[in-house]
Amino acid sequence: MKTSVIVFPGSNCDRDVKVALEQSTGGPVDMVWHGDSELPAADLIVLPGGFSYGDYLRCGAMAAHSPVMREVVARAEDGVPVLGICNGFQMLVETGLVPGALLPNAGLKFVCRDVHLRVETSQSLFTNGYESGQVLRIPVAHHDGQYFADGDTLERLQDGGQIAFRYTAGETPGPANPNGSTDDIAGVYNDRKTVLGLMPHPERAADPQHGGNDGRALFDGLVTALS
Amino acid sequence: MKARVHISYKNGVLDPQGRAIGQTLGNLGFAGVGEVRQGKLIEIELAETDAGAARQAVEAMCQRLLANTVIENYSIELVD
Amino acid sequence: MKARVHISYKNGVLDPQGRAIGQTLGNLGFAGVGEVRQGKLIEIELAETDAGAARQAVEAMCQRLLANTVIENYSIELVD
Amino acid sequence: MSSREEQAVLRNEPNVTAETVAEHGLSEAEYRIILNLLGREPNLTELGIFSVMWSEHCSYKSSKIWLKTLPTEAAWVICGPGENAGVVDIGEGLAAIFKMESHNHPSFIEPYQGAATGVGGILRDVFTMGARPIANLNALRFGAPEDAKTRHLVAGVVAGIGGYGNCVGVPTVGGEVNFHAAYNGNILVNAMTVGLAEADKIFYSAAAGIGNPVVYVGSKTGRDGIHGATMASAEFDDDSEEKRPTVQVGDPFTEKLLIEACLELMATDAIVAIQDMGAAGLTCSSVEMADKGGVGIDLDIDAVPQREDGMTPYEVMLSESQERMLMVLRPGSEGTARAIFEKWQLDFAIVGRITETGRFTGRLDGEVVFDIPVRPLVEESPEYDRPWTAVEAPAELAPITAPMPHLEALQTLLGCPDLASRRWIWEQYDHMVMADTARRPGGDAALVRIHGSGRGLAIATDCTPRYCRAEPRRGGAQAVAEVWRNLTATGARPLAITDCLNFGNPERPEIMGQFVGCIQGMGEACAALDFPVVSGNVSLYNETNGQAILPTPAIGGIGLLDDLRRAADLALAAADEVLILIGGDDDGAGGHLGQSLYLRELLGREDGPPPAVDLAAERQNGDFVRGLIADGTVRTCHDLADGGLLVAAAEMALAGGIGAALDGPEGAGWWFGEDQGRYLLAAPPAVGEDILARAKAEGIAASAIGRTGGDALTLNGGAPISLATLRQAHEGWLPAYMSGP
Ligand SMILES: Nc1ncnc2c1ncn2[C@@H]1O[C@H](COP(=O)(O)OP(=O)(O)O)[C@@H](O)[C@H]1O
Ligand SMILES: [Mg+2]
Repeated sequence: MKTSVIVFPGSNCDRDVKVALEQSTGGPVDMVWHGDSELPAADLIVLPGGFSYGDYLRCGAMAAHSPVMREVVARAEDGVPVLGICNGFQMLVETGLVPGALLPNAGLKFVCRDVHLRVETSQSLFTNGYESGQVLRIPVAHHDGQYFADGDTLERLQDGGQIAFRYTAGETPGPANPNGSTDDIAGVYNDRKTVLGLMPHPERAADPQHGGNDGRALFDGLVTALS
Repeated sequence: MKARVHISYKNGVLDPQGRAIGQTLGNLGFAGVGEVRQGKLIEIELAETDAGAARQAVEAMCQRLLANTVIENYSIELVD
Repeated sequence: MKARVHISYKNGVLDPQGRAIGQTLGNLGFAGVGEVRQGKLIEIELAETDAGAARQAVEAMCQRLLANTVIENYSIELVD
Repeated sequence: MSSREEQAVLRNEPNVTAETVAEHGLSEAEYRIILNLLGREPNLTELGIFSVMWSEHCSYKSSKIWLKTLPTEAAWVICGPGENAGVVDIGEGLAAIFKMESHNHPSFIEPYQGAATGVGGILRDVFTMGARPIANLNALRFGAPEDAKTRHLVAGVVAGIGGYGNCVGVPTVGGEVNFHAAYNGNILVNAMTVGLAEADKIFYSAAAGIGNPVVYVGSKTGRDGIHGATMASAEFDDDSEEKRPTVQVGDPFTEKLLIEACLELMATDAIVAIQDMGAAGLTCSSVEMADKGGVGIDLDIDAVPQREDGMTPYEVMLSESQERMLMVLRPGSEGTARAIFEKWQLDFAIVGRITETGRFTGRLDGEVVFDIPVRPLVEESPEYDRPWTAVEAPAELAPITAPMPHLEALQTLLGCPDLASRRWIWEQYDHMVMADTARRPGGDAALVRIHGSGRGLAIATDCTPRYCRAEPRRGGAQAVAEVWRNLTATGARPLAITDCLNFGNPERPEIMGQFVGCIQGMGEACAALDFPVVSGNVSLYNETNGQAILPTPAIGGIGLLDDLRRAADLALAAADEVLILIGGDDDGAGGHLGQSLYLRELLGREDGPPPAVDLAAERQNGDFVRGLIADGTVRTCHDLADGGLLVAAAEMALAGGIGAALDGPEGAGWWFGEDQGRYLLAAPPAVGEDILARAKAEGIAASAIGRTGGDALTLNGGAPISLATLRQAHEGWLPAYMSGP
């Protein structure tokens, strides 16, 4: 299975997700510099976390409009699976590959801690390693993760089964929903469920030494589905 | 020529920064403070000297980069 | 009465936001873009109806909370 | 220099008068040395260069003679003090590079940007040497919570540290926070960075190679931070508002690019020498590189990338704009270097050459605008043996009466500003980015995995300023010992420390006495524990209107864990284990309460002598505990510090969600005394027996003091206090405080 991780200036979870992908795929992972004109053939494209371009205008905005993203969007439209984590999710909403927007956290502070996530459905490329309704413990680390969508969009997401993960109560301190997201939404799919954007970091819970391993099945599940 | 672009949240989008500022102003003892909204003001120096062309270019910048029209409105003002 | 407060970095203070936006506009192919500066625009609804008193109150808000005069300038505009 | 050039130097700028000399913080005696070594009057730029180079911040003029007394060597030390950061060998071909630095004054004036640029500065010190930064820590001291400014300062500093570190993508994994009225007008923000490099690929700052290009990379130079170095060396007074524009804005995005670009260039063989531009910017970096290499540097000021029009040489040379580096390249490698920096959209300019003149010269439009011999500029900088008076030893503490039952006192202590949970802080820091954080904040030391291996670094910062004020020598020793103990409590082998010595005005003999005492104590502890100082920083003049801070020698230490799976944790792991106290009390009187938090928080007193520091016992107890962890006997361990035994037991219980029943004497000293060199372990009963027997055989004080289980704490079978109540007190204070008006 061939995977590509796009590296933007200011990406900082690119290596982390590479390690998690290598662990699950066993294969090499192409690290693609945003300025490269060629995007290699890939079964999966990953947009990693970080602060692309410093996130100085709006999170993910400048990366979303960079030349390489035109190619990523074209591949996504052809059905190539795309996973956007944290800053990658912000890029996905900025390009419109998934609906909605991400606003500053309701608490107006950066939040880094474990949260609990309910897997809304196991019926996707990304979640076939989980049971529907399973609750995962995975870290978040962001300043702008408040998912926003208007009423019609929410209804469409709900009806189309496009909500991938919701924040849910668990034993960690602090509110279940760490950022005030509408309907506790932590991750959403595009309408074909080939693109997933999520705020939590599965790559930071992919190895027992991380203090939690619940993210690993996401990467393993992708391998099952794609190879 | 210089353009000033004002970007603000659309009605219906919560503006937690604005709300927090309003609350703090209240805590500080300022009375009669109603709604507070925080937006961005981006000032751009342009080589372009024709107002029509400048506005068109800035309009394109807003659409492509400066604003996210899912949640934000923008308005453009040209100076000089 | 409504006040619009524009807060921007003082001249000479680095504005990394503005710099990054300018660079990206260039990368996107917009030509003739000079310096870009990003500031904040805060809009405040006030119960006060007297312009003089309103300006004085907003001036105090800027000094105490809205602007950090170490690195920022502010300007106040009253609307209505 | 030809006479024509000399004319140019003299014509260049406004005349230097007695006032300009004074404004530059130079004494008359210092100015006479300048006249002597130049053989003429300096122009304004030259005066500026001398003033920053001879400021306390850059020249260490008051502290140098004392710093020299600190132990700096061990078999594993690759590079001690004097370079940008200290370097220690950690085996398998790797080195750990680390340092701590202060950003106190700027953070008081502009907490967000002051703290943010503090983080940026210390990161540069570490990656300059070729290391990828892998962890940040911060040691913070704020004024009393009641002080009108404190909340705003806490909020701003924490947001600034997070804002910078999170964006750069280096995890902020630990630190410490104290509150005390002595910091009301002068907070301390000390930031530490640890990085990893290949042990045979360390980059140093000594310039070499006559004719080699001197290259400037990073951000452009603006008018920001001019006089920053002199500000950091001047006492505050009420018109410090006037000095405001000297605060810089940090640009963590550019710093991230700079890290990646520098590391990419370092993988080639292009770099001869490299130095970040920190305090005193281009001046200090050029002069230090030239001096270390015994060469001269000639700068072309016009070539320096500038953000603003019309900057004078004075401004260019003294600017403290952030995110800039200076390097000397091997001839012919300019193209490779330029391509890398351009790829990362960073400025790159050849701004000078290495010369054989031994002089530091600068040209504008081809005209010489300053010309100073390098050696004397560095070596004839003043060095003071300032008078000092020893701090008078405090009177012994008379016996005290407990004002309330011990478990109630525990509840109060766990929720007091100095002991309350710091979760509100560390949740604003990305403490997991890089995916090698093996232990989240909240333990005795942070554990960071050495990427791609099963080994880890343990990292901690500590200092107990109230001890340092009462008896500086003990306080200095205690700070080093506590770091060593915190590292040991995870099972790590302590390697070396960095320090950040924050004190008041050294021109006052009593302050100098605090400084000398702390250094002496630190030195003794470093020697006894084989725990050398490899880097550090001094911040003096931390006073406002003559009110000095508590003497605060913050210590940051690192240790090595060979197998992270064996690391001990403070959280109680199971019920029905025995709790074993390792280490005895101070004087056999049942626990040392002098200068304790118990005394301060429950009785409102800050008196008595601090606990004794028995370095032999410290080492023996620590080595014993580390052995138990290394051989797999012990998995649960916590060191005793602020608040003593009962606070430590409660922290272990809260972390594990398991209660305990404790037994011991009635006196408050036993439960809350802060005697040093102690640990609390938990183990299954049979293992406990074994531990006690081994301790006895080695002559180490050890006793079983309780048993784990339930969801409450009890003392001597009395009424319990639930973990939920304790947790509420512990977790509640900081968020409640910060949400106040
Ligand atoms: N400013 C801070 N930033 C991040 N973590 C912090 C900070 N202050 C304290 N902590 C963390 O809180 C925990 C308790 O700190 P402290 O009471 O100083 O520990 P100890 O008594 O073991 O030295 C540690 O894990 C420490 O790293
Ligand atoms: Mg400890």
